[in-house]
Amino acid sequence: MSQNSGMKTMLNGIIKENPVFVLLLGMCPTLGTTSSAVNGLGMGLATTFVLISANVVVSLLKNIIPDKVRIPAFIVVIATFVTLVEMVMQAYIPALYDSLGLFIPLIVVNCIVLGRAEAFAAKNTVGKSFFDGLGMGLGFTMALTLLGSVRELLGTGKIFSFTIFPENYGMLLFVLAPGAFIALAYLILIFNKLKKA
Amino acid sequence: MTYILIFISAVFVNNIVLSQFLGVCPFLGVSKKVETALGMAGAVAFVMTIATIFTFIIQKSVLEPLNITYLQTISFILIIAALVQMVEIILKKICPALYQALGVFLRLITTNCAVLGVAIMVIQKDMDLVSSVVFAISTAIGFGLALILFAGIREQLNLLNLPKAMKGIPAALLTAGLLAMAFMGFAGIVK
Amino acid sequence: MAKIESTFKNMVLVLTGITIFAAVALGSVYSLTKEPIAASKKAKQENAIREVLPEYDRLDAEELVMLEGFEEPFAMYKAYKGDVFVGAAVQSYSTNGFSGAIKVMVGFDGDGAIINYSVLEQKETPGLGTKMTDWFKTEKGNQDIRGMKPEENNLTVSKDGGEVDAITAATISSRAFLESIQYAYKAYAQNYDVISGATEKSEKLTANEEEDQL
Amino acid sequence: MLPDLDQIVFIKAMNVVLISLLTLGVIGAVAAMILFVVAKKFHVFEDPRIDEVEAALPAANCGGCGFPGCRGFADACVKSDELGDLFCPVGGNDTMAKVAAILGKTAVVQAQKVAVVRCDGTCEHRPRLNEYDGVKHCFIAHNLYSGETNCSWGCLGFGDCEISCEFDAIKVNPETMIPEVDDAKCTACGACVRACPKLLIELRKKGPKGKRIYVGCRNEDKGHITKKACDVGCIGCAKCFKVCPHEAITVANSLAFINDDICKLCRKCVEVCPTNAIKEINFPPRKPKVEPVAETIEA
Amino acid sequence: MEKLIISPAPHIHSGDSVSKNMTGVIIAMIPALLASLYFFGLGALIVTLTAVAACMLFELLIQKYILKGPVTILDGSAAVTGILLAFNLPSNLPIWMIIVGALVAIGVAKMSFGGLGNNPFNPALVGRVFLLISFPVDMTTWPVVAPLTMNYLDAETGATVLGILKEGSASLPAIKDMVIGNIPGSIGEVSAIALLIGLAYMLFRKIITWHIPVSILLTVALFAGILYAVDPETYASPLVHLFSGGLMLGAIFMATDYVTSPMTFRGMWIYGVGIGLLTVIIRTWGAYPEGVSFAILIMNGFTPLINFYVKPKRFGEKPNKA
Amino acid sequence: MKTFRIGGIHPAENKFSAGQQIKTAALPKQAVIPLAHYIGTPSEAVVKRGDLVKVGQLIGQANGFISANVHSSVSGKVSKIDVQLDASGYKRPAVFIEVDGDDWLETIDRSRDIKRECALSKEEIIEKIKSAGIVGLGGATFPAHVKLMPPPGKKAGVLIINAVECESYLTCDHQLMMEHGEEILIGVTILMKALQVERAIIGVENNKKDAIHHLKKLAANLKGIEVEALKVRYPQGGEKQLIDALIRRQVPSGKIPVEVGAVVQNVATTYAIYEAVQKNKPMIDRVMTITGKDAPNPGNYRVRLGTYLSSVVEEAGGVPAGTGKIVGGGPMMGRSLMNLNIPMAKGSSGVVFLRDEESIRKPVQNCIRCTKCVTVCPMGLEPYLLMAQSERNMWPEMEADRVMDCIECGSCSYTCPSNRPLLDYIRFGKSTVGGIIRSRTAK
Ligand SMILES: Cc1cc2nc3c(=O)[nH]c(=O)nc-3n(C[C@H](O)[C@H](O)[C@H](O)COP(=O)(O)O)c2cc1C
Ligand SMILES: Cc1cc2nc3c(=O)[nH]c(=O)nc-3n(C[C@H](O)[C@H](O)[C@H](O)COP(=O)(O)O)c2cc1C
Ligand SMILES: Cc1cc2nc3c(=O)[nH]c(=O)nc-3n(C[C@H](O)[C@H](O)[C@H](O)COP(=O)(O)O)c2cc1C
Ligand SMILES: Cc1cc2nc3c(=O)[nH]c(=O)nc-3n(C[C@H](O)[C@H](O)[C@H](O)CO)c2cc1C
Ligand code: SF4
Ligand code: SF4
Ligand code: SF4
Ligand code: SF4
Ligand code: FES
Repeated sequence: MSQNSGMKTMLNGIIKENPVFVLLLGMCPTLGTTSSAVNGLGMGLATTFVLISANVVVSLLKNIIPDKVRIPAFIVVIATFVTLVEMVMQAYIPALYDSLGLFIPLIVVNCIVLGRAEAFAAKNTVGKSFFDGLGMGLGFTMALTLLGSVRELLGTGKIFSFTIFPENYGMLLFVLAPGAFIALAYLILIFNKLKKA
Repeated sequence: MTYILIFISAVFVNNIVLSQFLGVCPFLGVSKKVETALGMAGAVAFVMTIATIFTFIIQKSVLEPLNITYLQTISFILIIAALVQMVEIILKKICPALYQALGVFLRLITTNCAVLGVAIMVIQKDMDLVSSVVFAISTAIGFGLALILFAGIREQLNLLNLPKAMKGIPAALLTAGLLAMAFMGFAGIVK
Repeated sequence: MAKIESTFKNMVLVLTGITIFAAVALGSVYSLTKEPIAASKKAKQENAIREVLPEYDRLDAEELVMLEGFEEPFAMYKAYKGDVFVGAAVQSYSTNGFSGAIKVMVGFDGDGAIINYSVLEQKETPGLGTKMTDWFKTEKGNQDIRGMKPEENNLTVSKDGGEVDAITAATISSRAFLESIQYAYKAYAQNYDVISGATEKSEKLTANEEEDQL
Repeated sequence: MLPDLDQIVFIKAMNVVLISLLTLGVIGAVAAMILFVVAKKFHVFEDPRIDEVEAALPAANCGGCGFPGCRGFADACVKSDELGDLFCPVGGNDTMAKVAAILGKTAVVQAQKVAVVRCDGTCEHRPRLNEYDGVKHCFIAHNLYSGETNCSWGCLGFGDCEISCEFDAIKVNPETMIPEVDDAKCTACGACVRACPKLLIELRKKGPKGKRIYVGCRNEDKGHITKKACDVGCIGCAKCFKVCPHEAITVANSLAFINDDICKLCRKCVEVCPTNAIKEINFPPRKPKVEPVAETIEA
Repeated sequence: MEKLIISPAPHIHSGDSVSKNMTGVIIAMIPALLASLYFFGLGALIVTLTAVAACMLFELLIQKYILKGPVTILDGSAAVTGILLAFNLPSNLPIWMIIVGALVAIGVAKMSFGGLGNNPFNPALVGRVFLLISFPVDMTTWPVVAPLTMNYLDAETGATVLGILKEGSASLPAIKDMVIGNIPGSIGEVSAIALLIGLAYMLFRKIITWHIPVSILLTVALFAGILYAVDPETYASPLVHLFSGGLMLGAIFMATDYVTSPMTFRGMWIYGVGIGLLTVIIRTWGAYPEGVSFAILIMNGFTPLINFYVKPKRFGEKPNKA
Repeated sequence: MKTFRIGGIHPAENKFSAGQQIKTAALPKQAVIPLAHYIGTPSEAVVKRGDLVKVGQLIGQANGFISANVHSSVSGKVSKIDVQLDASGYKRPAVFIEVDGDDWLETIDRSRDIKRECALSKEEIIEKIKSAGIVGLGGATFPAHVKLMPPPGKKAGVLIINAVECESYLTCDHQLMMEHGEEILIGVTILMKALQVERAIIGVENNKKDAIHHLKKLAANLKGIEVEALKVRYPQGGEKQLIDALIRRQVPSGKIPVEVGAVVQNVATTYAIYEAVQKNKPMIDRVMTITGKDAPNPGNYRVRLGTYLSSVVEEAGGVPAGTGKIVGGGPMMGRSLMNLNIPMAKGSSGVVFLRDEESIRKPVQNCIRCTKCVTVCPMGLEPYLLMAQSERNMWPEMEADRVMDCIECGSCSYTCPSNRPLLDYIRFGKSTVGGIIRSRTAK
């Protein structure tokens, strides 16, 4: 497989089929873990890891898995990687693990992971699947980090804890649940506009 | 009394969708019509309750005694997946119309974070079985309430001429945000 | 390679295979990360203790203190530099936070004054209640509680007639936080006779039964 | 439920991996068993070919085939013995060939069609005599009265056809107030045909290179009445009927109609029409035409 | 008569228009505005003018440059939103916050959905709640009453009636002061009597019907009354509930917003009872001392469902007398 | 004072022609008598080109159950049987007669004497009404005799005379009551006999106090006839509303008045029935109002059917300058006319001139959900919703929301502060849903 098509597959995930802005998958972590840019980034990376690994393994196994047990088999694979991430994170980056909380085990049910396994990895080669996972993961990470940054900035005047304007001017709502929905609504709107342009 | 508090908390104060951010995909996806929303709410309530009972039993009688709680995620998701498939098969037979309407989303209950989330939460919160069940049902009601309210609003929006760029998901998310904001009024009623 | 057919035998075989793979992977990683996880948990605890106490080089084993009317015990760690008692860290909690329990670690010196505190766990609203992590150690107005003695100072918010400025717009969290500090002191005072000025090592007052078992 | 102490000791001695394996295995097996039983008990047969056929369809869900959505059509294809007149206008013959292949049936090849608007009563040709001030919707105006002009048959120009077209193929020209069809986009789904309250739109054979000839008028009034209302209306003079060498033209109720199955596109009729009511599309421009000498109007 | 005009019946129109209704509401708010100018002085004026100007400006800009549709700022709905937003703010709120509130009200809550008539939630309340959650400190420090004062940002502050109820730190003012408006609070809410005059005017001009205000006030009185009867120590008297906080303002001007309230009288009752119950619940047990804004927003969320299920009494459904 | 229980509006009354004596319009030179009726099947011509006809002679035979006979309103020669543009610009069959003189059939009693006694049986009365081609003059031009033959199993209990005239501007029924009150009451007794009911109520809106007074006096010694003053409220003249107002019963959705034991006839119809039964006069003329804010001589005219509206209008002073719209009928329910070259038909109750500035609709705005349309709808519908559904072709939803109940009174469009064309869209939906229902029941 050429370098080029790997790149293309990857870019596809980042822009054309961005999981958050376009496919609207994995909304829960998108909203739930983006109260700050760091959290968004962390969640994005964790998901990227699972995406890549699951994609690779699924595409490796795609021919030996009978159709009828496809879904359970995929789920087991995904759950395994998620648990791996969970344990590793707990061991080596406990702070992030604490702040992402429940959302780490929930990567299992993140619609993108299963979705990509089903829609892409089960039909493509290992290499392509890797890049697809990477692209999707990066797209997801990008979206989460962006949303996290916006929310952090509007909410507290900081980005990655780096002060942009005084906290007094921060609009607390953006750190809270409603702000997540509202910020994402406008981000998607802008993304759509840009994509069209 | 505690059960009532659990109920109020799960339905209003810490609504699973509007403040916990779980189950957002079906919340956005199956909320175009009030009728399908009702069906989905029912399906989720059913799966969520049964799943919580099963996972709770597995956790307490297998994983914990054997000291293999690290298998929690994987075994829970297996149970949920099996349950959903069962509901799907049964629904297809009993109520094909609803099955058609819910379509892929029924399958997506498997990947509905809310179900797994509740199963894990009751373990994290150290609830007993009855509280867990009450919590699961309440959460499902909270999910249903948010979903149906939201479907109502979206159905109304569909009868209006929204700006082109807002149509669809942006308007839906914005509405969800405002609804979440309204629900913040319940803050503090139950800790 | 042709796709494997969906026969019953194949299905079972493949699923079993994948399960084996999963179990092996998980089991081994679990064994590998078991230690680090425990270590990081412990490190977290220790860091908190270190943060709230002056420099020490020896820590007594954890003491569990039951207070009347509380369901859970308070853990107390006594610290020594050489043989000199430098203070004790008490892990305390309050369930009256805005959205649930608050867990803190507080350090007291031999005179019963607060050395420092660290918030271990809280679920308060970001931007409001969460400010407690720094608020009460910031030197501004009457915010700083370090150096205060719960015995002498009225450790309640000014709104309730106390000496401490509540976090703006988060009186509830502030009350809960201060409450947890007071409990910590209670646990400390009940078990350690600071008031009498005994800075020497003292015997355990409440040897908790359960402790041995655990 | 809890295993007793000896066992715990025993199990603890076992490898973590083994326990994991057993647990997962048991959970999996139990789940599989229950599922198996349930699946047996509640089995519903659905012809898997419906899905296959549906996948081969264009998913436009336009209803052009006469069934509720693509799935409805797929269902009909699978259930019927012959494909016969089952036809997906959007996908065309290619799609039908695919469907036929899936089902092992034969598809009837149908000529490609395209929508034509049988009215050319532009503002220039057809003066407006009153002003419509209701909702600008052909159906609504049609229900109220005959229209802003004296021709009660012609196009109202409010674009119900345009709204109905899912393929963006038909658009009312704001200058002429008459809709125009984009050959390239039109799939002959027929939505506009159903939408037009004046029954002006017809699906006609697309013809070689899109060439086609048709009468651009539907006015069945007597010639003099038509003439008064519109410059380019068909007055039923039957000149085209007389000149057509292939007998493709019929005239009834003061209105000519060209049968596209017979028409050989010879363009003779176009030349003789005194009112230019016959339209020719996609022909190369002709040499300057001599104006017909006199106009005879048959009452 | 150039060409005769043809259109479907009816051929005559009542002459009622959006701007007539909105102007009516603005007139109805004048007593409350005058009262607030008296009690809070300059601050009330600055806040109100800023809010109105900002709302109208944002509406203009958005309609002109973003939606690129017709500009309808003169229909008065943006002005009503502006005044009502201001009525919900303390009279010493910094100007930039008012502008943020106006942007949220008009830009997010109204124009994002396509403008007048399309918004599912009450724009002024969205603006206010956004500010309340975002700037809890500024939004809960209330200047004390100082008739005709020229103080704006540096006004002396005090606690509202509901704040006192929640914190229990001082004694309640007399009911008479609450009715007249001699209490701290947001600009438009303090004078119950002025608001009631506005209600009377709107009812007289048939701008609104009585159903929503009456059902809300009645429910609050009843529910609070029951609580008070059960335990007068813990729970405030129904009179205090009725005349404190934004209840009157909400029930009269904000719950009655056409766009976000139900379409049938039966629906209006459900809506009003819902608002009444939620208000008392939030006031009594919630974190916020005041619950009207949230109660109205929550019931706004229920409005489409109410419209969906609660239909008007159809002709032919009334029982026929024998 | 009684009125109906749901909805309603009160537009400015503008009854400029009130109190104007009924003038008899000049005989036309040519009469174009439509064979089609607003409702039901067109009649079949029974004369041919060149035939000589007399006033009152049958020229069109009823064709089907809901259809009515058509009689010549003039005497002269049939010049052709052709199509004629009707008010909506579509061609309808009509008989063209060149008028010469005024030669009436001998059977018709042209004297002005009032004939009180009627010895005919129920069946004979109905037959007479039927052969006289009487149709409802209240608007729908529904054959009057059909209503007198309730479907099997249904029994009329009360006769309701619709003398409401709730449309603004129109005064023809009012004036008819003032000038022919006695004949109308005889008509009522005839109808009571035909229906075999003991009770009749004449509902009159309270803006016609003189008519109420007049009829009350005349009815004082007649048994079973009540005259009821009603609060002025549009659309009280809608028969369902009128029944509700008078006897507090609501005709269920999709049902006809006999369902609740009522039969409704308009006053002018009643007068025509008197003339048909007692004087043998078929339906050849009617009283209509010509009016408008700027109309030179607003008044009430007795006009022969088939007269071009243009000639009647000419007689009444012509079309005033600055007229933007000419309405045939009242301004709430009437049709706007493309021109006046249309013949007078049985259903033509008036011509109203609207000024330029009144004619054009104001720009449509978003629905602000003010509930006013819901509040005024006399059928308890939700016009704002029906319109939105109609715009989006949501037919099943519209049917569920009972669009078929709409009586097209226009109260909703009249009231809407956003100038929304509610009724335009509702009619669209109603006709589409009606079509769907018909094709469903046909299956
Ligand atoms: C969404 C929301 C979050 C809140 N979070 C907190 C919090 O974290 N801590 C807290 O003490 N109060 C919190 N509050 C409560 C209010 O701010 C409450 O009015 C305040 O605690 C009491 O008042 P004061 O400090 O302004 O006197 C919250 C309220 C809401 C609605
Ligand atoms: C909205 C509406 C208003 C009506 N107004 C009147 C009216 O004012 N006077 C009247 O006689 N009929 C009116 N009608 C017609 C009556 O419903 C009914 O057709 C008539 O009274 C029956 O009598 P007829 O058959 O003799 O005309 C109205 C109908 C509708 C739908
Ligand atoms: C199809 C149809 C059938 C009717 N059948 C009867 C009937 O059998 N008996 C009757 O009294 N009225 C019948 N009506 C008359 C209506 O109830 C009503 O009087 C008529 O449509 C005129 O009313 P309007 O002017 O209010 O529209 C029928 C009407 C229609 C349209
Ligand atoms: C009776 C009445 C009450 C209103 N109340 C509000 C209100 O509470 N908040 C608001 O933003 N606009 C209000 N408006 C104005 C208008 O309806 C509002 O801007 C729309 O919600 C915007 O679509 C009101 C208008 C009327 C006629
Ligand atoms: S123009 Fe008519 S036939 Fe052609 S695609 Fe459009 S709707 Fe279908
Ligand atoms: S062709 Fe028919 S549908 Fe299209 S604009 Fe003309 S009248 Fe309307
Ligand atoms: S026209 Fe129809 S919907 Fe409108 S008010 Fe009248 S009955 Fe109701
Ligand atoms: S009257 Fe007009 S603005 Fe009011 S609800 Fe009805 S359609 Fe909407
Ligand atoms: S990510 Fe939560 S439901 Fe999809």
